[in-house]
Amino acid sequence: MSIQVSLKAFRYQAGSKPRFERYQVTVPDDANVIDVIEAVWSQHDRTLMFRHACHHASCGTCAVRLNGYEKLPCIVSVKEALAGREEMVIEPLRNFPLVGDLVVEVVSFFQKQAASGMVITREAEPSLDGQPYQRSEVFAEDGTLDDRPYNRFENCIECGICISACPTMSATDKFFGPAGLAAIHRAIQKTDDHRQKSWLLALADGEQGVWRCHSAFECTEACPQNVNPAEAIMALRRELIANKVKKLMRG
Amino acid sequence: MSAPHVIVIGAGSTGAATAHDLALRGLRVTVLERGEIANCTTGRNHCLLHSGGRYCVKDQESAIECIDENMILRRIMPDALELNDGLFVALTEEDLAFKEKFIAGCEKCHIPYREIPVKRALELEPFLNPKILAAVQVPDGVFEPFRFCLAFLATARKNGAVVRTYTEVTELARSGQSITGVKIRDHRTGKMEVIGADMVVNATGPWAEKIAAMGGVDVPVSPTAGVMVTVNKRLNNMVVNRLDKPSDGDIVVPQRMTSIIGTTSWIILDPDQIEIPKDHIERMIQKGREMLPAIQYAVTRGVGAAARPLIRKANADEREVSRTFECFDHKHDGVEGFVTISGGKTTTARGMAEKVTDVVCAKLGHQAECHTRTTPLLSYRLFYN
Amino acid sequence: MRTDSKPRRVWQWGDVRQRKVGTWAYALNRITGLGLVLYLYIHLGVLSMLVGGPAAWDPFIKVVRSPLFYTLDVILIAGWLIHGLNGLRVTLTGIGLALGAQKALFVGLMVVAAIGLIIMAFMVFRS
Amino acid sequence: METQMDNAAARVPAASWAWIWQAITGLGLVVLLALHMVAQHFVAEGGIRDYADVVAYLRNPLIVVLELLFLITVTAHALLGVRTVLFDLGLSDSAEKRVTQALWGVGVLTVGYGFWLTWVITR
Repeated sequence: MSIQVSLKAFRYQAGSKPRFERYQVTVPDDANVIDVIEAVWSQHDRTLMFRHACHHASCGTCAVRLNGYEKLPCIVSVKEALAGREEMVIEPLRNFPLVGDLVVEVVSFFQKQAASGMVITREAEPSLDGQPYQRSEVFAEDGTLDDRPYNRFENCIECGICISACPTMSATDKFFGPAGLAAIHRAIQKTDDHRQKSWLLALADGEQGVWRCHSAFECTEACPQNVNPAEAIMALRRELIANKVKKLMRG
Repeated sequence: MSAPHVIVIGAGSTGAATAHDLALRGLRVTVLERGEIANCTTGRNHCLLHSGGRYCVKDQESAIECIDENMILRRIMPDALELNDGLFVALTEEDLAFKEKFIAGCEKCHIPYREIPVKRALELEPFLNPKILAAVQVPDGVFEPFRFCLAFLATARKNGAVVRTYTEVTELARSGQSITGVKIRDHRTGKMEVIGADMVVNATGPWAEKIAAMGGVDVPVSPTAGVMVTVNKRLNNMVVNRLDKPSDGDIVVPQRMTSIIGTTSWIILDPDQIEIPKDHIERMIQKGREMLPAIQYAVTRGVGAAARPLIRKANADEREVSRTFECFDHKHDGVEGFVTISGGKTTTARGMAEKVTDVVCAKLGHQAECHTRTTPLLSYRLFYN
Repeated sequence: MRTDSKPRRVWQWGDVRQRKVGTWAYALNRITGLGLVLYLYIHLGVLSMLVGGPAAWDPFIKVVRSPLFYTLDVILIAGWLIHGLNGLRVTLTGIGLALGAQKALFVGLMVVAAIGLIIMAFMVFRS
Repeated sequence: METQMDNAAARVPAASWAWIWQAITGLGLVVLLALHMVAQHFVAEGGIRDYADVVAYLRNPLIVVLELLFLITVTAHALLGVRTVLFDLGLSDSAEKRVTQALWGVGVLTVGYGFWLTWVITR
């Protein structure tokens, strides 16, 4: 069954004024919001710029503000988006330079992510179900058997939602931001190298580090992947303060 | 004299890998993509790094391509893969009968395999249907399609390639019987431009026919859609495949915190207009549950469908069509300066790039060898710098 | 490409529309904090009248003892309570305590602030 | 790799002291502000009403110490807060340095003014 959906989308093209445009599109009744955006593109305007790739919350490209709040439209149903309202409102993320329409420039985000050196894959950990991932015997390159733990991609999909939700990021770019600091925290957890660890801690303690966070917790609230960046920031602070106290005690 | 300029249309896996190979061989490269990188066919694929197991019985050419490229990708992008292998599981007596053929196929296509006892398989995969009759392990893997493309493009850019997203090709510029460049619309500014090129590579997957038509030629590519249903729990460590010939809902790919069930297959007319049939979603969940019954307790997180490019062969059912790729030099259609690469899979993107780049270099008289088999790619993050 | 102007970006600190409770806390802390700094310097400035001795100070005190200034006192106390109690939340969570309960903590502390304010206001106007 | 790490670590100064002092002075203020209010209303019986009351109040050396400690703490807390707000505007490195220096100046002047005022009144 198909339904008619009304939406108001933010439009902007370099050299002209930003504006809102209203659309009516037809989508299946079980569609998600990304399907609505795509329908605007295919049914009304092929010049609409929006980001999307995987449609299952893994690529992290499609993040927008839906009815004001940061969401991944690929995992929000039309029904949810229209709960208690006549039309949905779709805007680009905050705190990023605007390229056009719903597309923002995410270069600064990836640079901050790269600062931690955290790679995208993580060693296996207990899954969400509490079932442990078990060690398996897998094939080595030469075809012989090789003992190796399972691995998987990090939970953070680098969608930029936390940056958009963070009030501190609204006025300053000199801050690693929630995802950047969560990545530093993950990188510290992953490494056994003492020097690497203290280097990462110094990074977190630096002028772009954890002390620029003022406890709004919007990142954790908005994160679609339960990364909980705020907790990572506070864990880093606790460790930094504990280290300082220890140093003081030792004189 | 500066190196010849090659335009690559499309920034899916084929376009990205092609840009990398061309740039590595010293050509000047411009990639044009009308939307986001990997926004359709590649982005919404199954994220499966094929071992070739799926094709080793019916489509051995594809199977060999897959296992070769699988082993290469492990070397050149090791940080961007979940390498947990795959299981082919038999649920019925029929499946069990297929096992012999499967193992013979693996041998033939030199795919490493190992039959593991059912008890062991259930230990490795606690959510697997306890009624399975057999399990064979093969080196399947999982990638992240968007970042897969970024890694190729990041490396291409380091080697001088220019990547322009939100830039749509509206026409091919021609002079006599030669394509001399493209006319584009830059959606960022709304401005039209003409970009000249010594060669234009059409790497638009299921849109290959549309772009080829701009050059007045035809390529036999059928857009074929497939549905993926993603559930909100990761129910398997390894890729779980049905030990049978390819069919609907024969695979559950784990990725990050989720499991992705796929897929169906139907031919569509316009890759820009895909309507997902509701019964396909239900069928995915139902078929997935046969292998992993716990799927019934998981919540659907996202449903996606995208068109895949299948090379048309006369009188073949779409499931029977080879998943291999083909490179079309349009000089055979009387048009110079224009090449199409289509078909294939993301797993074989590097191989496709090698083939089309060989063709391009030969046509341009540019002497350079392919080094993409052994050149490690940059981190995908470095695409943004 | 388009970047918001600095004043617009700064305005977003205080723009609590389409934000959750955390930004309310964030904005309140900023506004009360800056208000209290302003008050501190006004207060210190006013105290300079003490240099003029009783002739300067005593008439001023008479002016201050009026309902208008009592109302200003109550606003000041509201600022203290909100800033101080929210500061407690920031400090606790900032060292990793009560992370899961930060929202409840904020709401709870603001209730305490409201009760405290009623009591203090009563005391101010009675004196 | 190692030298790069060393350099980066050397380049980033620990920014934690500002936050830690902000927290310490903040907690200090909870106590001192309460004492400030209590002292003014209860130590000076019936509250400080006129100039004579002020002079009498400040004749107690404990009160003077308390009030000056309060002044130092509140100034530090206030200016650290202003510094944080200004830094969040995204200043350049050199501007951040200038802001810190300027606020140190303001702080010293403020506290100095407090000491001077106390001295004038109690002399």
